[in-house]
Amino acid sequence: MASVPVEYGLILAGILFILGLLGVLVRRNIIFILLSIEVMLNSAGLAFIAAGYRWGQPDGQIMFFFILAMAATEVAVGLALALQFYNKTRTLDTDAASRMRG
Amino acid sequence: MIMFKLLWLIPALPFAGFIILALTGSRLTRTRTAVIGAGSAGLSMVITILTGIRFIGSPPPGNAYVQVLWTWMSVGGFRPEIAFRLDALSLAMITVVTAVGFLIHLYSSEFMAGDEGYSRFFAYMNLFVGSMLTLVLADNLLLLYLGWEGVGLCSYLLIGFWYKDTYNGYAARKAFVVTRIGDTAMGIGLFLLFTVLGTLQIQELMQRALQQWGSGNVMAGAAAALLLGGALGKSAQLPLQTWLPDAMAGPTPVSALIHAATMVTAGVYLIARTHVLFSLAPLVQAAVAVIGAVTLLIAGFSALTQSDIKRVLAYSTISQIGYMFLALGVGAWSAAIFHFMTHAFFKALLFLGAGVVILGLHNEHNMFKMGGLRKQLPLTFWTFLIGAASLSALPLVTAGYYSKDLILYSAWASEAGSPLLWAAGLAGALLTALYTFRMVFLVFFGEEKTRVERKPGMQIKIPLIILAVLSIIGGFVETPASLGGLHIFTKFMYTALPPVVNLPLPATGEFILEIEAALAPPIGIFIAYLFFLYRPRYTGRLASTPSGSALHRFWFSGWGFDWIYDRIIVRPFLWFARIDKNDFLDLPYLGTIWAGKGVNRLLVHTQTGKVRWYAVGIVIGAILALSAMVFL
Amino acid sequence: MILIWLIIIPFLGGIIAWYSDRLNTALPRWISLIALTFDFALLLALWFKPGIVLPPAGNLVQGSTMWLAELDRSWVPQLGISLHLAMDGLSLLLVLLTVFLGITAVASSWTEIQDRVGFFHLNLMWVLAGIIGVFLAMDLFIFYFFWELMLIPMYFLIALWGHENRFYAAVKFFIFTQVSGLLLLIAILGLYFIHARNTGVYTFDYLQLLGTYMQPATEFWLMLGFLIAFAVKLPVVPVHTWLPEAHTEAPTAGSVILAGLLLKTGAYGLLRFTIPLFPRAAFEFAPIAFVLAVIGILYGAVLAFAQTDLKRLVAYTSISHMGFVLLGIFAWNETALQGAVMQIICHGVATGALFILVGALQERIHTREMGRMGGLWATAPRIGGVALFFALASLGLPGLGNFIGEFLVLLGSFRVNIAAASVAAVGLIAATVYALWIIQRVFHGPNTFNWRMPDFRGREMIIMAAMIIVIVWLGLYPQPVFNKAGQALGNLQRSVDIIEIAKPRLSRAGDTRRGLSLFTDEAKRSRRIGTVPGVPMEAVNGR
Amino acid sequence: MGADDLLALLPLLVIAAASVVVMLAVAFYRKHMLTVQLTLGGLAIAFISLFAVASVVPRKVTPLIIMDSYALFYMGLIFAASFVVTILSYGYIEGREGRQDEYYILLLLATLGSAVLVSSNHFASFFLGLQILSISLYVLIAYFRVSELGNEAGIKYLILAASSASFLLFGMALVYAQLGTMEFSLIAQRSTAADMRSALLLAGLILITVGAGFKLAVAPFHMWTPDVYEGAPAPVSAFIATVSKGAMLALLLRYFTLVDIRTFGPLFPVFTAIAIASMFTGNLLALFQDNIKRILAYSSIAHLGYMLVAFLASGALAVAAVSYYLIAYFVAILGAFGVITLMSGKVKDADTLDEFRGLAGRRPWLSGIFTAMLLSLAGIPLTAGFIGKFYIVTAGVGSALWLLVLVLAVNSAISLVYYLRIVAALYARSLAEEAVAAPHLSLAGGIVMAVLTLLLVWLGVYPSPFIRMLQTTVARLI
Repeated sequence: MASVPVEYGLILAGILFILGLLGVLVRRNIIFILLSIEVMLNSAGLAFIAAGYRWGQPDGQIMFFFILAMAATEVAVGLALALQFYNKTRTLDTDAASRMRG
Repeated sequence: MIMFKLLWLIPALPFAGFIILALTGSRLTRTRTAVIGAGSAGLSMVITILTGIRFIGSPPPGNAYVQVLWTWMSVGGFRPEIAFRLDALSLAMITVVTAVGFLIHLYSSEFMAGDEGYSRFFAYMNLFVGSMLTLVLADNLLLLYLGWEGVGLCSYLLIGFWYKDTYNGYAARKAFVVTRIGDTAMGIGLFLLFTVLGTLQIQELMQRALQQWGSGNVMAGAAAALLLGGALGKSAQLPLQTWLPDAMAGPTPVSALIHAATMVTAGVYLIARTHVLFSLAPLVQAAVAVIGAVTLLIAGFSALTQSDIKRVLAYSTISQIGYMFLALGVGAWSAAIFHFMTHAFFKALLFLGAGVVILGLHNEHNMFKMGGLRKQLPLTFWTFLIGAASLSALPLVTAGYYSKDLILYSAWASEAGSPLLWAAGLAGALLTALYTFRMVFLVFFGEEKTRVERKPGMQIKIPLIILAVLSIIGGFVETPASLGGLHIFTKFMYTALPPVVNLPLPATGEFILEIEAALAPPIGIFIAYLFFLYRPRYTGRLASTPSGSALHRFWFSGWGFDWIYDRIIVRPFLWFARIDKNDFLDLPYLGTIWAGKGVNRLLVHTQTGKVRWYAVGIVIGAILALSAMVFL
Repeated sequence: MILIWLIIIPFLGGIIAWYSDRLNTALPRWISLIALTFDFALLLALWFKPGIVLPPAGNLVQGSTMWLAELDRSWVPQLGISLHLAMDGLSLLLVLLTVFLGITAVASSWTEIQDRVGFFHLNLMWVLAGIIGVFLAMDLFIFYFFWELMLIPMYFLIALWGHENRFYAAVKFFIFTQVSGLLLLIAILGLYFIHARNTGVYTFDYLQLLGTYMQPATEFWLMLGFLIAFAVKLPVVPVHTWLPEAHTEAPTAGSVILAGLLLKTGAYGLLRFTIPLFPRAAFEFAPIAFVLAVIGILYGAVLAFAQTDLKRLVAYTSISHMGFVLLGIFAWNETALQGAVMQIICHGVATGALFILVGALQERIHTREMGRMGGLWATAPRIGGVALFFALASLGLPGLGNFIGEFLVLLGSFRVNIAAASVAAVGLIAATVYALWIIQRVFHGPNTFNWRMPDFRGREMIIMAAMIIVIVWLGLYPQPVFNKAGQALGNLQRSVDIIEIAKPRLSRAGDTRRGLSLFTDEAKRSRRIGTVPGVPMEAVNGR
Repeated sequence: MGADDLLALLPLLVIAAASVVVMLAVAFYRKHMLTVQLTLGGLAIAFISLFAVASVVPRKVTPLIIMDSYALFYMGLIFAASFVVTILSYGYIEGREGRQDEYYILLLLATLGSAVLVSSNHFASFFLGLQILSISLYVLIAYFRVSELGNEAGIKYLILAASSASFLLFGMALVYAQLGTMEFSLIAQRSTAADMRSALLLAGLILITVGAGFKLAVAPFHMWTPDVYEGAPAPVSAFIATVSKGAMLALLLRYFTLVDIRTFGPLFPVFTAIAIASMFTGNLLALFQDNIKRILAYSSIAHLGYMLVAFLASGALAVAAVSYYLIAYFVAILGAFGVITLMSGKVKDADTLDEFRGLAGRRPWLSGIFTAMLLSLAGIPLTAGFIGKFYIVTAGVGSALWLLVLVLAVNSAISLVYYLRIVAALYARSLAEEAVAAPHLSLAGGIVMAVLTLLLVWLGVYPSPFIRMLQTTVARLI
């Protein structure tokens, strides 16, 4: 198997991270924001795997498992809150969630 | 010595009177108030006279007696004492102060009878007498300074005695502030003297000055100049004379006691006391003479144009003190004190007489509304006339003649004298006679214009008579060579003050000078008769010409000094006070507050409540931190 | 132990007063009065304790012989903090002043404060406790502790019982003092670490920190930290602007304590800490201090005259008077120092009295605006007379205590800086202007508004009489005070002399040029000596 | 993994077990009082177990966890704070509609997460602890469905916390990629040896800083704080302000005592900038705020800035200073939120300034306590905050961080404006007497507040024992 340089993996992860981040910044719909966060988390996971691959350790992959689990709980809670939010405001626009300010 | 041991009682008695009156307030009856007020001054006078007799009878060793009461303080080598010194100079002063003071107290007990502030008046008067005596008796300059400020305070309190009138308050403050300018100079003088010579005890100071400083020494000059500053303020000499005419706002007895007889001459006393310093600083001493000469002329001209009888007397006082300064300036210390004494008698007399007139005419001060009063107030007229004659230095019969003649003679003959000074003095003598008799003619001669409502009683008459007598005989203790050559007063003074150093002058020269000095007053009186009694219209016509009226206004306003001071000192001060009322040094702090508020408003705008914006914040932070990595 | 009791008595008194409020509103006043009287008695006992004989010149008095009373307990040994309280003549005088003015403050609020009486007295007593602590602390941490401690109750006094603009004034006061206080803390810590680096001993103890050697630049910055803190309190122009607000808005008792005591803590700090701890830097700074002092004297006086609010006017006079104190302290010779102490005491009493007067007037006619007054003498001659007396004290009339203070300050500083002393003397004229203006505007002139009001009666006359007696006593026979302060001041001067800075200064009176060259020589010499440069061993190991 | 290892893990195990026990109890017998008692019991046992553990420390349990006196100290602090929060929550929740007992499970889990954080020695445990804490908090913030603000706050916190967690993770990945280890001690060793200017390493560290900065709510990662504090139930706000921040700070402190922050090129200036920005932002934002919860949020931003000053000073003195400050801060913030909790009704928290105006007249004791807490936050003598501030400045001056110390001084003064504003409002005359009939004060709540106040004064008047304790525990880290 031809070895892929670690940097490539990291750069890919970086690009994914920035894409996810842009999603968080640009989208207003909560669901999409949650999705974008998933992308960011997974990009971090990818970076871990790339790094683990560089050192030939399983640690990176283990971290990825942690990240997966964490992302799942986060989405679970996040969707519940989004639902509640929708019930109250009849919208999923996060900008509507700005009653507290100043 | 037992008599001397009572020395402290002389100032203490009036102080005690003050304290009693201040504490009891208006609860005492008027009679009791008067008894305490005048009584304490009278008792003080009695002790003074007894002490004086004893002093002349058997002088203490060194011709001086010092009584130390307690050590005021002792700090870093500075060790002033509360101590009184009795010598010829102070004895002469306290005699005049207590005697005139008592007479005026007596006069006031009737004069002020209708006033609601009766006890307050006597309290202040007693405080004044006490302070004045402290000033005169003080053995060191700090205690002298205490008395000095004390009399200034009383002057303030009494000028503004009728406090409900705002103008009186203004006049009082003006007096205090202007004199305090001089006092501050004097204070700095004290710092200088102590710093360089290490003591403020007067005799020791003089000795050390003699030892450490030669004639013309800069330090001596500075010290003398600074003390002179104090004297100028207190004695209303150029350029600090402006307060005295306004000080006439006070009750007339106050003008008589404080602003004629005693306090205003404190400057003369101070210079005489510290004459050693002035001798060491010929330049400053010359300045004293010149200031005296100029002042006596300027004030004389101003007196000529006044319509308020008390202001005439006030300018006259300035002018007469000018004579005393002239005397001091030429080194005729005793002559100055001699003139102080006679001046105290006749000027107090004139003021008291004027007071009777004013009281009789319902507080009328304008001489042009008076006239022909000699029939209605005969005693007042005659005593006033005596006083006027004495002030004009009418030859031979008046005290004023002898003292003024001595000054004029010294101005010519003294080492430090000069014909110019003499000429100024002579011109002043003529002027004095002119304005004095202008006043006499306007008030007591001519047609009767008003009725006198209130005639003086005994308490007023007695002081008038006594002072009239003193105004005549007071001069016979010192006569020129051609008139018997009595030198009782100066000889006595020589135990405390050095004699004047005269250039050798032929006896005929002295005689010629005397003739000239004797001629000036009658000429002045004649001119006054001409212009104000015989042909008053001349004056009116003269005053209505453009230059005449301008000159009249110029003299009337006291040579424009008030105007200048108002422009260069008072107004800038008020202007600054007005614009800076809210303290512009606070602006930077207010600016900080505004900046804080501004930043707060800005930051509050960042808290939009929108989650995406918050995320932007995090990203910006991350970018900044990462770029720091690149750049650092 | 007596020292800690001096602090604890008002502290506890305050708490009890707070509680007693529920039973009866007069009770807090009596409790405060009793507590303070008790303190006063303790102080009198200390006053009559025999004095200390100074050892021959050049020697620093060491250890317990230096103090009238001392307490030294370890507090936070880990950081070198100890509860070190000590009293010498200077502290005694200032604590006496504190308690005296405290009593007058309680008495003067007797009828003025009707609202939350207990809490008022709690704050009042705690301020006093804090101030006493400041005057007694000999450990820099403890000093800072009390320094900050007195602020909060003062804040409450202003913010809760003050006048119209009270919150602004209170916060402004607090912020000024807090910022400067933190600078002080920073400087204290700087000194602490430098001392530790020099000797390996971590301590905040004043006596051990005395004579700490440091680089001139360092010394200057640390001195500045101390100076600014005290300058704000004093206050020195241009950091004075908190004062008019605070004084004007505070209730009478608050103004009395502010003007009479809080400002004095600044002066005390300069005297006790700034100059002895950093003599070289302080003397280098002296010319600037003189300029600031003179500006303060004149500027304060002019602005006092400019005011129309009577209380604000009196407040500005404090700035002017404190200028003399600054001048005296930096002149640093016995005459000037004694003058400064005298000025501190007399200004405290006289200005306190003026504030009580203003408070009494406000209670009667509900205004402080001078434009609304006039001719009050006729209706209240006693108030007028007393006001006149204190106005005269304020303008420095000889025979009254303030004159002694100002005269000695000027006399002493004249030796050091002729120009400064001379210009400062002009302040006396300006003082005349504003003092007489008060009398004119309030008591003289026509009674345009037809005020009718009750004159001073029993309680008020007693307070005033006591204050008048003190001022006259100090004006005519101030020696007892000089004797008390002399020993302490002498010691302070010696602690500076030992660093051999002041010696050439004293021997050549009038020479103001002593300066850089001297310092550098000294520094070189110290370095040669070795281990703890600039510090004689007994000063380090003394205690 | 031997018995000693298990013993060393005892506190964590106890908390974990407690959460399970509470869950089971809630499942079988739902009674509020019992739930609370079990929670408190769990926390108390965990706290006591710290003393048992003290005999086996320091000990590394797996590469993930290190139990040393430092960790124990902070766990103690966290457990004590959670204990207080639990008691406050009881009064707050009691009487509310619906089933509320699950709240305590989440609280225990959040505590567990924090405890893991302070004992973490590895990115994995760091991450796990953080997420246990965060996810529990998402729910806790939005726990009471009657509160509309709660939901909003929960969403905001979730989105931002998850985003910042990804920053953190990405940063960890980069560091790992560079150094090949995720263990702190090894990172410290290798990073001193490895190229310190490596872009990968530094970028990783900075991204980690971003993630941590979010949790600490330092500028410019602070913007969520006021909204979340305001929306969350008062006890939860207290928990976020204290436990969550404290745990993260403890972790940072641990890491940066291993490596000298000054050697990492830009890291020191970055932290300096963060500290200064936090102080100014927090204080200036709070100036004219009328909502007390928001004021406390802003003030907590500033306080973190203060602590960063000492943090940057580094050294034994600095660690002790931060720790002391943290204790003082915990006490004061818990006390302040405690007062808000006690004042709050069942629908809306009492958090506007108007609700507190004139409180001194109605509830003298409560307002006295609140005053003490606020003054402590302002750093006034006789309170813990004074010694804390003094300690911090000492650390700063000791390391010659003049700029930071001066900024601290200025900010300390600015902060007075809003603290005193609240205090003045407390003692002002009431606007109207009818204003809010104050709710009944529960006994437990009262006792807790009294204890906190006493502690506050004790810390302020006689700090010596605490300082000694810090020197024997925390400072051993060095």
